[in-house]
Amino acid sequence: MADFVTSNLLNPPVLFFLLGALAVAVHSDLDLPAPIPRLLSLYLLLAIGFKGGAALAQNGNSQALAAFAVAMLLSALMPLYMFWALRRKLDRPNAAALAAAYGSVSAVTFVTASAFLEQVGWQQSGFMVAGLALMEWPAIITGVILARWGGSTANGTSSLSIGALLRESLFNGSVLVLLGSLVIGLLADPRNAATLKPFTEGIFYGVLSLFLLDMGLVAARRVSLLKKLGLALIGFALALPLLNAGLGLLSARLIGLSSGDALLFVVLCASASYIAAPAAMRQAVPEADPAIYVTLALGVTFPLNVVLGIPLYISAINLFW
Amino acid sequence: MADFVTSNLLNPPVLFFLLGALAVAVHSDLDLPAPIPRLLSLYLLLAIGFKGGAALAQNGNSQALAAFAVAMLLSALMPLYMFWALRRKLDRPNAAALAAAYGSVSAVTFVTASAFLEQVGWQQSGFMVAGLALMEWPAIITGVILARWGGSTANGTSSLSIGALLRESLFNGSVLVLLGSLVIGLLADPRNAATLKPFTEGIFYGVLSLFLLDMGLVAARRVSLLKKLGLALIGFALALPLLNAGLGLLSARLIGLSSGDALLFVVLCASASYIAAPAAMRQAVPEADPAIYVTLALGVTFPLNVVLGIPLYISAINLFW
Amino acid sequence: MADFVTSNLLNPPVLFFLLGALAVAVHSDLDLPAPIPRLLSLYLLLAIGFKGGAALAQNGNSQALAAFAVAMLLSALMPLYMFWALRRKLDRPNAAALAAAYGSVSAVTFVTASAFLEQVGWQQSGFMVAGLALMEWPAIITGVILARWGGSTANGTSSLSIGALLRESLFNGSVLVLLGSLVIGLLADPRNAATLKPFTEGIFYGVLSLFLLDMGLVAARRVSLLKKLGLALIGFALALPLLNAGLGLLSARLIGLSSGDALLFVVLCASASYIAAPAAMRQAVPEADPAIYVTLALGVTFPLNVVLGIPLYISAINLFW
Amino acid sequence: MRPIKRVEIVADSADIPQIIRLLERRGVSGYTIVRDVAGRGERGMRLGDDPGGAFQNSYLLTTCEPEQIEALVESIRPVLQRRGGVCLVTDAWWVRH
Amino acid sequence: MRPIKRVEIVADSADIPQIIRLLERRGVSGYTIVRDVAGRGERGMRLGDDPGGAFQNSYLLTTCEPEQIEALVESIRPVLQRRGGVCLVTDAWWVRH
Amino acid sequence: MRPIKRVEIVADSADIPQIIRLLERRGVSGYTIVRDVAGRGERGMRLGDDPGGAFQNSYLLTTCEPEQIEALVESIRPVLQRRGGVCLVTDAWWVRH
Ligand SMILES: Nc1ncnc2c1ncn2[C@@H]1O[C@H](COP(=O)(O)O)[C@@H](O)[C@H]1O
Ligand SMILES: Nc1ncnc2c1ncn2[C@@H]1O[C@H](COP(=O)(O)O)[C@@H](O)[C@H]1O
Ligand SMILES: Nc1ncnc2c1ncn2[C@@H]1O[C@H](COP(=O)(O)O)[C@@H](O)[C@H]1O
Ligand code: NA
Ligand code: NA
Ligand code: NA
Repeated sequence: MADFVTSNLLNPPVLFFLLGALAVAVHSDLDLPAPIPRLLSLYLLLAIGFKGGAALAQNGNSQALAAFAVAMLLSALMPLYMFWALRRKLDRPNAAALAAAYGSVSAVTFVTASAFLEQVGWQQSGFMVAGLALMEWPAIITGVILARWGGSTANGTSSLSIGALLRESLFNGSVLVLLGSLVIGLLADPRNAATLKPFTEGIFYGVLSLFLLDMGLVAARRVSLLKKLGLALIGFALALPLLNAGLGLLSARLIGLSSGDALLFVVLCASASYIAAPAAMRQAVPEADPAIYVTLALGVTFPLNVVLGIPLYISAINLFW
Repeated sequence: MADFVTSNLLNPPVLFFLLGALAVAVHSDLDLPAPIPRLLSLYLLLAIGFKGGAALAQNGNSQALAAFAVAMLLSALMPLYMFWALRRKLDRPNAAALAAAYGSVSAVTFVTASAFLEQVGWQQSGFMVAGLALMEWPAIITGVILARWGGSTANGTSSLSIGALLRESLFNGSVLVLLGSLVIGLLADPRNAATLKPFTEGIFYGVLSLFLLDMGLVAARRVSLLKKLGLALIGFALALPLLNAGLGLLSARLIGLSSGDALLFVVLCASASYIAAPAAMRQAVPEADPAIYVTLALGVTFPLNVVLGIPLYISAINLFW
Repeated sequence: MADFVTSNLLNPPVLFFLLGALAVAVHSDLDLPAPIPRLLSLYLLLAIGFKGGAALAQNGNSQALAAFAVAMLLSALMPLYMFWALRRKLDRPNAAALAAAYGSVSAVTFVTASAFLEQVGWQQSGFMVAGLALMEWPAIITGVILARWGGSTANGTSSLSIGALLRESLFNGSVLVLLGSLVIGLLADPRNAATLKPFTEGIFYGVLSLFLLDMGLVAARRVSLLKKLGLALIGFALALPLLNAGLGLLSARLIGLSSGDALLFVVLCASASYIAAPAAMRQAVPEADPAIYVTLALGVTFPLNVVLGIPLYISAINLFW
Repeated sequence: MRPIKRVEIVADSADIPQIIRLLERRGVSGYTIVRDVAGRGERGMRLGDDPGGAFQNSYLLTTCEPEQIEALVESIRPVLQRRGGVCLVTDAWWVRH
Repeated sequence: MRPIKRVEIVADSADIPQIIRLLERRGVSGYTIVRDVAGRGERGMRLGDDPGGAFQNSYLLTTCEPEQIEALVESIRPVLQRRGGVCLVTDAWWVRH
Repeated sequence: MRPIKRVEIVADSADIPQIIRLLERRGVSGYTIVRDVAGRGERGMRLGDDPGGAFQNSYLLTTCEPEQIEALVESIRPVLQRRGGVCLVTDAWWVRH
């Protein structure tokens, strides 16, 4: 375990994340002004989508379908118990939105885990990128149902139909680039895919490092907001990922995933969405406050997973596989 | 032909173009905010300019001069018949501006064709990049002459002299980067040129893909404007490229270009400018409406060439060479 | 010497710098809108920091400590004689700010010199990046002391304590990224450092070229401002770098640096800061006019060093080593 | 120059399309948008720095005839009340036409 | 604080240099420009999204003495009429000096 | 709609934090910032193009109660005098609340 923690902490992308956080702590004026972070995140989505598609094209994996089914199921169901737990502290819309964010997934956490896998030399089969795309939205649907169930939300915006909502979450820019790149990676013949390699693979860790530098800034800027949210919610934001990771671990073992794929699966379960889910929630559950669900996902759960979660989950897999 | 269409359609950059168009069709919020597209297009111009210059330095080609002369002649003369045809539907300034745009060239179409050449394994000799730079502006001069010829354009701005106009089109930012990079590629000694390769060649297809994703968004957003322009103009925007391509094909055969260079030559003739020509026209022919010439070049001719034109032209070359 | 001038002038990054200057001279509309330059400079800082750290990790050099000590000493002391000279023409705050800028260093000049070293095939040992980081701030401290010494600056802002100032200059965004990346490069194990290579090394010269294109624009735009500053100040901006370079040359010889490291050391002494020092001066010496110190550093000294200085210094080293 | 009402709105970027729809329904045919502005209001700091754009404002400037201002303001007020954002109205003169 | 006329102009980015020249000829010595703003007007949507910048607006803010406003407005009116764009004038107070 | 004072400030981006601190001390709780605007004033052209950001302006828009405007203006005037920048005050109406 300690070994994994150390090698994760010495992974350049993670170090750049910490550098970003440090910059906020020492009140540096360091900033990656808009739209630089957007460019970096578009690049990352395109690159992992394309790589995943190309990998999927080469080795169609028999476990893939099982993994996909379980992934979607978990994404759809995990919000239920989180909602139940969160209702102790939050009203219905906020509990539902937070449950949706934590049921959904974070692409950057996934990517950081995948970079870590390569570093420690574990194999991954590539189809988990599709899992990432598939786990993005079931939680959102569940979250919206929970928000409205029994609720008489009177105002206009939230009368979004499930169809419109599905579209909203599937066609969110980030999801579309990820899914589209996956399909393009699948369709492209291997020779073409190779011409993209210096872009999608060569500079990947560098761009990831730069993006995590920005994420460090963003996450650390949220820390001052955390105080207002109170200890109970911060506790939730620390506990829920671990609980979800446990569920993911169990499922990955049952499906029989390889240890590399298992880590990615567990990280998907443990991570919380701060892009797709919030975008959908702002439209579908406008009564919920983004200052709660985005702040917790970005300011607590993301750092937790990137810094400590990944080595923790890999240690657990090392133990049980 | 069908083969070429398929392999072009499975070319990642083209697929990303379609993904961008799809995003607009499904009302996704996908967007590459300014100035990201500017960065990508500057990169592309720098990279093709530099590569072209380096290629030119290595193999000074005897056909190059003939090709350059014909290219400039075509660019200068093609607006004449297009103007004549367009005058049936448009007033003098608009017909002239549109003729200028279609006589001039599109660097991104050129680059996409060049990427396609590599994919199907055809050779190109590199000097066509200089042709690209040279075909950019004769059409602009012709267009302005057509706009004013017999015209008593009374207002101040359009009294731009031909000298000023030449400067305006040669020193347009995009043209300058292209030409400048070409010269730099020519001057740099091969060992230095090699240190730039991972930048100018390695990540090239990736950046092109990202840029075409944006072009897909941009082109598709123009579709709703097309309705206002009417079927006749859309017909022009579909027919003129094909006519110009035919003329280019004939010239390329007469000069004796290799089949790879021929494709690039044809694509230059078929493509329409949406950067250099509009920039000059806005100054020199302000009476013309950019909503006509930019919309047709971006919304009709660019997609036509990128998706169908390139495989069509390559099939024709395959037949006649 | 003439040889070195030619090969420096045929170095693509330098040619792109001249292209940028040309664009301003011919009134082109070429522009790299914000925040593109910021992205490029962050990349450069990250890349040289990381490379330097990785090099430092591999060959801990015995001369490094001596070089560091002398570098910091020079940075702290050079402002003294410059201040004395500048006081003939400028009031206390402006002379102090200018002396601080010229005592501090320019990372991009350093990087261009380092690119030139690779081109002519001279070795460098990597620890000079740390020297770059270390020379950034002593001059700033000295500059502020000079500005206040005997001065009764009455207004509030300039009552910044030395501690606050040290923080201000050490935690300036650019310095932090450089230092942070250096440490990360030191900490990362070599296998991880290798995964970043295509990013930090592969595309490095390309990004540097693009950035120098922008610097050419920026520097040339300053030329019209130079007239207002007068010939005496322009003379200072040409003479001081050469004087400082001489001092650097002497020190490098005494420390016994290799010829490659010596060039970098000399370039550090000769270059003037237009990022870290101005950022600190605006806070600590608000009475000084950035139109003087930034304009001279960017519009005179930077081009001087990049175009003529580097080959001049390398010739001198060639002679004396 | 003729008198006109100048209306400026700062709101969540995601709400701008809806506000524009409401404005256009009231006959507004011209407006200007500054994207990605930062700010602080009742909903706290909005730096536009989160990767999903959940805290990003846009600034919208438009005009209307003095007699239409009441109706226009009433049409967008519900959105502002529900979603946040501010709206200022100023007297101005319109040049040209 | 003293009364002043506040002038704001939205026009094609390519026309801004000419407008500035006209303003400077009228003695205007200070202005602020917000680049790359989006908008809609008589010439339709201008998203600033075409790669050549043919549909890109800029926003310009400046001030002038009340007695000069007529002359200033007349000097730029021809550009606006020929090339499009809008201009609003507001009464304001100038702080400092 | 109720009458309010609309305050806009253009200043060096590096001075904005201090100005905000002063405004907040006066009770201002809402404002909007447009980053990286270009301009010209007494300190010459400020294109925001130098790599260190030494010539970069930001635009700040805020509001205050009519009776507080004098105090607010006096509180930021020293900064503007020392560091440059401009401040305009306009009468406006506040929608919502
Ligand atoms: N008094 C004000 N003056 C200018 N802008 C404001 C003001 N109050 C709020 N805003 C802007 O409106 C946005 C949304 O406000 P709110 O909904 O109150 O959080 C803020 O983020 C600010 O950008
Ligand atoms: N009523 C208005 N209020 C604010 N901005 C406007 C208005 N009308 C036009 N504009 C801006 O001015 C630009 C040019 O207008 P036009 O020349 O009418 O197409 C538009 O793209 C808008 O950004
Ligand atoms: N009259 C004005 N109208 C609008 N903006 C101005 C005016 N004067 C100055 N500015 C802006 O304020 C900034 C700082 O002004 P100054 O301190 O006078 O150099 C300038 O760069 C402009 O962006
Ligand atoms: Na999850
Ligand atoms: Na053409
Ligand atoms: Na120096």
